[in-house]
Amino acid sequence: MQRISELIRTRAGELLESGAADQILGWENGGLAYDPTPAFFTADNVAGLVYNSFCGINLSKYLIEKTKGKESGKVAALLKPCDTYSFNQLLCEHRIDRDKVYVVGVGCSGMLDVEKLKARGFKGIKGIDEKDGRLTVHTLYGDKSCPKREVLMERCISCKGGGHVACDEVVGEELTPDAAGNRFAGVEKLESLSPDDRFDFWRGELSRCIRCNACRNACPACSCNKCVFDNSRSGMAAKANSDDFEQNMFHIIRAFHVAGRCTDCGECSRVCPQGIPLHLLNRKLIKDVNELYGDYQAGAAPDSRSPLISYTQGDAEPDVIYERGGAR
Amino acid sequence: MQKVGVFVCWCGSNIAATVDVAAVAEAVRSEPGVVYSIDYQYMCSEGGQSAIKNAIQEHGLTGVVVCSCSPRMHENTFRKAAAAAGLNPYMVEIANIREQCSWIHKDMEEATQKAIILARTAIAKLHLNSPLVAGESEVVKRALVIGGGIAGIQTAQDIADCGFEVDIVERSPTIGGKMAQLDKTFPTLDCAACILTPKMVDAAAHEHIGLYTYSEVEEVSGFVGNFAVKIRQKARSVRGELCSGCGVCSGKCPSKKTPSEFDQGLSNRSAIYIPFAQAIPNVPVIDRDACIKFKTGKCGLCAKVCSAGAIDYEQQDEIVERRYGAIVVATGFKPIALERYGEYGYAHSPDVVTSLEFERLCNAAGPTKGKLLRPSDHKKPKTIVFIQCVGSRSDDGCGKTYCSKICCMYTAKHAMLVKEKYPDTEVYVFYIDVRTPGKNFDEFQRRAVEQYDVHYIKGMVGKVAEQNGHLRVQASDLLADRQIVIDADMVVLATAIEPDPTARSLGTMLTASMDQNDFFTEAHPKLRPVESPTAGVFLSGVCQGPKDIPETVAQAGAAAAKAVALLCKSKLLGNPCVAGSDSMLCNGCSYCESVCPYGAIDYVYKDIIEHGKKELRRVARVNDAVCQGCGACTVTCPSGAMDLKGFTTVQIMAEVDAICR
Amino acid sequence: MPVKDENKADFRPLIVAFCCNWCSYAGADLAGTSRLNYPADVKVIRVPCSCRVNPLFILRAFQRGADGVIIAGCHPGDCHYTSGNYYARRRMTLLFSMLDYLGIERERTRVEWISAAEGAKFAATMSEFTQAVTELGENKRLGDIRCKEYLNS
Amino acid sequence: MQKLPVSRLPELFARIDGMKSLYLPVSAGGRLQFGRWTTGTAYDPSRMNTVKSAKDFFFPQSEDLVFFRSKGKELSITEAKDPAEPFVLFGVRACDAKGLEALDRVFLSDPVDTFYAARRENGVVVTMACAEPEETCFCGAFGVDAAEPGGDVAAWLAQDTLYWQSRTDKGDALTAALEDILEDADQRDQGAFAAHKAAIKAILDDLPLNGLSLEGFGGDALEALFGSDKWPALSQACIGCGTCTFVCPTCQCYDIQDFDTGRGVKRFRCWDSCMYSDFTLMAHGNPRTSQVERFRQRFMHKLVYFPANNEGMYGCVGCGRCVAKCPAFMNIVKVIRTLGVNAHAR
Repeated sequence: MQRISELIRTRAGELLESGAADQILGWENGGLAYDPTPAFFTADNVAGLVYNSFCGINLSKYLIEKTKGKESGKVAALLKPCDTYSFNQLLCEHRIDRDKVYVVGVGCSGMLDVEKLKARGFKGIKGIDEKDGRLTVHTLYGDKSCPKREVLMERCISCKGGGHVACDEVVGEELTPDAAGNRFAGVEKLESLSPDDRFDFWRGELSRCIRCNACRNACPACSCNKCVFDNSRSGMAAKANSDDFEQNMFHIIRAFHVAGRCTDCGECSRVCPQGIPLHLLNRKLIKDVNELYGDYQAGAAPDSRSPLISYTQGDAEPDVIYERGGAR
Repeated sequence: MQKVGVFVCWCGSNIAATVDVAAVAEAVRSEPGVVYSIDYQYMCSEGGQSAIKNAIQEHGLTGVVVCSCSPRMHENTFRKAAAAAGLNPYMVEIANIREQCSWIHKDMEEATQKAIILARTAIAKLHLNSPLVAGESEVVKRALVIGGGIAGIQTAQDIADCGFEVDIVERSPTIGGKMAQLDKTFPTLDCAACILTPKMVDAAAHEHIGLYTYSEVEEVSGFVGNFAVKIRQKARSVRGELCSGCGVCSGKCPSKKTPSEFDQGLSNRSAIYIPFAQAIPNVPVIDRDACIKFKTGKCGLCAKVCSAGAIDYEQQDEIVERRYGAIVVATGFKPIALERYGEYGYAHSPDVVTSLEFERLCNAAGPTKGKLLRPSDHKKPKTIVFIQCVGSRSDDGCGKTYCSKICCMYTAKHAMLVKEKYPDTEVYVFYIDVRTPGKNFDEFQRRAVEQYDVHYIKGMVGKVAEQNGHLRVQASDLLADRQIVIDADMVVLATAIEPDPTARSLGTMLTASMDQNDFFTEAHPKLRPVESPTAGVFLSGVCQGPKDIPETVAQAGAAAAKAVALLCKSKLLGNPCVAGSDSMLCNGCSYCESVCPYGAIDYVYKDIIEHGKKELRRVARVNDAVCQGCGACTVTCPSGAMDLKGFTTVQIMAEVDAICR
Repeated sequence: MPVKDENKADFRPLIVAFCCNWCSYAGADLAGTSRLNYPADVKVIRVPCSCRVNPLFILRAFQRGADGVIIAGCHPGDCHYTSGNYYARRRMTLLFSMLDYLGIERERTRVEWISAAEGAKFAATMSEFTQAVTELGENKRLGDIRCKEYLNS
Repeated sequence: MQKLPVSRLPELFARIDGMKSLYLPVSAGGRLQFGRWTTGTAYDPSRMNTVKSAKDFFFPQSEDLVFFRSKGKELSITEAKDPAEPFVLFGVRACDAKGLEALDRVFLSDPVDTFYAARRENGVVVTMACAEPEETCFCGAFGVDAAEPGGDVAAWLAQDTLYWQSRTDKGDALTAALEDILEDADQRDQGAFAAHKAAIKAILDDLPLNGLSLEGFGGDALEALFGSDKWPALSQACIGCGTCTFVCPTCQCYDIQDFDTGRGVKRFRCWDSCMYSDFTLMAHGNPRTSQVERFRQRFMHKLVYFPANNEGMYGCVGCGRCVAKCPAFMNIVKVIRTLGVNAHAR
C-alpha cells in the first residue's frame, strides 16, 4: 500500500507539473488511522495525498460539481475500479463533462470497514498496520489483530473484479480482493424468509433510520439538482421520519429512483450511521432485473441503457412475482 | 382557492334511481371552495348546459365539476358550455357517477356514498387545475386507404370526389377484393363484376386517387393530421409503365401449376399472371416462388416474348414514404380455415366446398365457365346440400361466437341460382335460424322457399362422409325431431368470416384498439361507428364487423365523410394535456427522451439561476405539437422535473387523498 | 369515508384502481353500460396511460389507507401510445417485487390488462381483487398512522 | 456516595423501571442506542458510546405541536399535550450530560419551550464515567471531565462495584427511593474509587485528540474566522448530509411543518440541519447559497456564535460522534486544527 501511495503521489505531481491536470481529486490524511478525506490537490499540497486501505470513499460524485461551468479546469480523479462504474453511469446521464476529467485508475486490493473493526470490540484505534493479509490494530487498550478479509467492506467481499471500466491510465497494478463471494447471498436469504419475517427484518433495520440523508447524498446515482424529498412541491418532501411509513417510503422510493442506475458501489451502506444494510434494497432490484430482463451492470459502459427505460414485448408479466422468489 | 360549482346529473332515472343526487349535491357543499351545488335532470340538455353557463357568470365560478356519465361521453359537451361562459374549458372536471357508480351498484346508500367520494375526488383535482390552451398543428391534405376492396374503393372515391388526394394500398396485385370473386349479389341478383369493375376503372382513372397495389403498409408514425407512413411496394418483376397488359407472357409461361388465388384454388394459373381479366392495374406480376427463372435461373421466356420489354427480373421492393392527414382502414375479411370442422369432410372430398368457392363455380369467368359441375368428376350435381353457420354463432370454441351476418342471404341466393339454372336439382339448406333483416331480404329468402321450393331444414349436420360416389349427409331435423340422411353430390359450407389476418399487426401500428375477434373497435358503438378511438383513423367495411355489400358501401361513404371533415380543417387543435419540464429541477439525464414514443423531447443548454447563482445546465425541452401526453417521461424522471398538464403529479395525488379520506 | 372496522366480518376494503383512459377506463365504462356489478369499494382514477402511474401514487394510496391498489392498462401491444404499458409493466413488476421483499402482502397490488371491449373482464377482475384484499384484511404494514388517527373522532 | 455490586445491576434496573421508565444503551442491529430496559435486557457497561446522544429524550427528532381540523366551514384546533412520562436515563456519558446544559440554555431561556421543559422535569439523568474513552473523544477540550460526569446522578463502574453519587435534588429523590438496595460507600471504597478515576485520567491524557486547543475561538472571534480563506478547502469534502447534526448532542435547530392527514392538518416540528440546502428556506430562497456557507455556519455556530450568546459556553462537547460518523471524514476537529491560532502546530 505504501508503495502504491508513493507511485500515485509522484504521478499526481507529474500531471500537475505537465499541466495535464489543474487539480487532483484524491484523499488526504484525516488525522486518525482510518479517515482519509476527499480533497483536491494542487502543486503546493500534493505532498499530502495518500492512498491506503481506508480510501473506500467513492470520489466520482465530486466530479459533478467540479466539472460544472466554463471556467472549471481539468481534474485528474483517482478512481478505484468500482468507482469507475459510477463514473460511467454519471457520463450516461450527462452529469459529468468527460473532457474536463482525466481518470487515473488506482489499483485496489479491497478496502477496510472500520465499523467491522469496532464491531470486534477494537476500541480507541490509534494505528493500523497491514502485513500479508493480517491487520495489527494498535489501540489505547493494547494491540489487536485480525485477518484482513474478515474486515473488508461489503462491496469488496463481492468485488466486481475486472478492473477499471473507464480510465485514461492506471497507476499500480489492478488487484482484486481475495474474497469474492456471491453478492446476492444476502438478498436470497431474505427472499427465503416468510413475508412476516421479511417485514420484521426490515422494520428492525429501517426503524433505526434517522433520515440524515447520508445514503442519498453519498450515492452517485442520487445526483438530482433537487431531490424530490427536499422539494416542497413534490408532495413527498420530509425532513424527518415522522413514522414507520416515512421510513419505508423514503427507502423504497430512493431504491426505485436509482433502480437500473445503481452500480452497487455500496456507498449507501458504508455511510449509514445506523448500519442499515441499504445495499440489500438495491441488490434486490439488481437481482430482479438480471433475472427478468437479462444481466445488466449499470455503468459497465458510458452508453449503457437502463432496463427501466427499455422493454421487450415478451417481458415477464407483473404477476411473475406471485410465482417466483419470496417464500409465502 | 377555486370557486367551484358542482352539478349533479340525474340522467333521468339512470343515475337518480340508484344515487340520491340531492344528497350528493348537499354533501359536497361543505367541500372546500364549493360555492354552488345543484342537481338537475339532464345536465347534457340545453337546460343543463345553460345552468352551468349561468352559474359561472352569476357566481363567478373558476371551476366546474359535473357529476354525470363518463367523461368519454360528455366531457367535451361540458367543456364547450364552460368555454361559452368564458371559463377555460380545462377548468371542468367530470365525476363519473353513472357508468362507474349508478349502473353497477344496486344499493342506494352505497351508491350515494361512492358518488359523494367521486365528486369529492373531482373537486380535489379541480383545485389544482390550471387553464390550458391547446396548441395548433397543420393537417396534411391527403388520405390513406388501406385495402382496395369495395369498401376501400368506395371510401377513396368519395374522398377524392371532395377534391382531396387519396392513396389506396392493396396487398394483392389488383384492387377489387372479395366482391370481384362473387358471381351475383343478393337481393337483386345482379352480377357483381358488372357493378364493381366500372368502379375499379373509375378509381384507377381518378385524378386524385393513387394506387399502390401489390404493396403493404410497413410502418406508421405521427398522429392525427400528420401521419408518416412507409409503404412497401413489392417487386412485380414487371414494369407497369411499359407493360401493355397484352397477356402474351402468361400465355407463354411454362409454369402453369400454381393454384389460382382468385379462383380459390379451383383452377391453376401461370407463374407470371394477371389475377383476373378485369384486374386493375392490368399488369401481370411474377410469382417468384413459382417462376422457373427465379428458381433455377433458366427460362426467361416471358422476357423474350414481351414486345414492350417490361419484364424486369432485377426489380426490388421499394419503400415509399408518404404523409397523410387521415387513415381509413378497409382491410376486409377472409373465410375461416375449416381444419377444425372435420365432420363436414371438407379436407377429404373436393365436392365439399365453401360458399366462396361455390361463387367461383357459378361464375361465367370461373373454372367451369359458369357451368355448375362438381370439382371431383365434373358431373352436374343432382342433389346439393347447403350447411349454414359453419363456424358462426358457435359456442364449441372451434368457431366464432358472432353471426357472420351474410351467410343466410348468400345461401338463399346460391340455392335460388342453382334452381334457376337447373330446376331439376334437389337443394337442401340446413340452418339454425334464418336471419334476413334488411330491405327486400326476407322476401328474397321466402322466394327461395316458396317459388323455387328449396328444402329449408332447421337442424345441424352431424357428419358428411363419402359413400359410393355420393356424399352422405347425416343430420337432424329439429322441427320434425328426427334424424335424416341425404345422399348429396355436393355440399356447400356457409363458412364464417373473420377479419383479414393482417388486421392485428396493422391495429398495433395504428395503435387502434380491437376487440377479442380482431375486429377494429369504434370510438362509440352508436354515435361514432365509423371512427376508431385513435384520432384520425377511420373504419370502412368488414374490418369493423361483418357486413353485406350495401352496408359496406354505406359505411365506406360515412368513413369518407368523416375523413373529409378532418381534411377540410386548416389547423387541428392539439391536446393541451402535454408534458412539460421544470428546468429548475431537470438534471438533463436524457431518461425522458429515451422513453418518449414520439421523439417529442430534446435538450438545450440554458442558464439557470438558483440560490442567486447562475449556472449553465442541460435541460429537457418538450415539443408541445408532437407530445401526445402519455406521461411515460413523468415517471421516468427521477427528480420530478417532468410533469403532465391535466394529469399532474399533485393532481393525481390529490385524487388519491380524496378517495382515501 | 372507508369503514375501518377491526372486526373482519364486516371489513370493507378500500381499493384504488388506476385505469388508462384508452382501454381500461373504457372497459370500466362498458362494464357500467352492461350493468355488470362489482363492489363499490373500488374507486377509479383516470390516467392517460398506465405508464403515467408513478410508484409514488401507489405508496401514497397505501399511506392514506388504501388496502389494495390495482393498475389497469391496455393489453401489451395495444397501448394507445404504442409503448407506455411496456414501461409500466417493468416498473410495476419491480416495484411490487420490492414491496413483497419488504414483507408487504403481495396480494394487495396488481396489474391487469383490460381492453375497452372487456367490460366483463373489468367487473370480474375488480370483484375478484376486492375479494382477495378483503380476505387479507386491513393494510397495516404500509399505512400511515397519522392518517388513521382521529378517524372516528 | 452509594455503591452496589455489579452483580445486582439487574435488580437495580428492575427497581428503577418499577418507578419510572428506564432507558439505557442497548445494541440494535449492531449499533448502540438508548432503549427501554426490560427484564433480560443485556447491558454491557463497556459499551457506552451510543450512535445518537441522549438528546432525543428531551428534544425528539419529530414531535407534534397542534392539530387543525375543518368540518364544513368550522375549524377546530387541538394542542398536543405536554409529555408526562417520568423516565430515567442510565449510562449517559459525561459529554452528553454536558450537551444537555447547552440545550437548556436554548430551550429553557425565555421563551421557555414547554415540551422540552416538561421532559427535563420528568427525566432523571444517571451519567457514567467513561472507563474506556475512544480515539474520537475530545471532551477535555471543552472542559468536560469524563472521570467526573455531571447529570442528576453520577456513576462509576470500578471492577465489580458500581459507585453512585447524587448531584441534584432529582438525583437525591431517586437515590432515596433506592436506599434499600444501594449501600453507603465507606472509607475502604475510597481507594478503589480514586484508583479508578486515576486510571480514567491516564487514558484521557493519552487520547490522540487530547490537547486540542480552542485558542482563537469563542464569542469574539467572529471577524477573525468568518472571512477566513480556509473555509472552501475545508468544506470541499462535505456532501451536505445531516449526519453530524443528527448525531450531535447539542444541535438544536428544528423546522416546523404541516402534514395533511386528509382529516385535518398536523403541525409538528422536526430536527433540521444547517447542512441542508433547504435549511431556513424562505420565500426569496436560501440565505446560504453554497455548501461552503452552510458548512461555515455550522462550525461558526458551535465555536463562535453560541459562546457569544452563552457566556463563553461552546456549542460542542467533544463527544466525537461527528468524527466517527461523517461519511466524508470531515469534522469539527479538523476545523479547529485548521483555523485555530496554533493551526501550524499540526
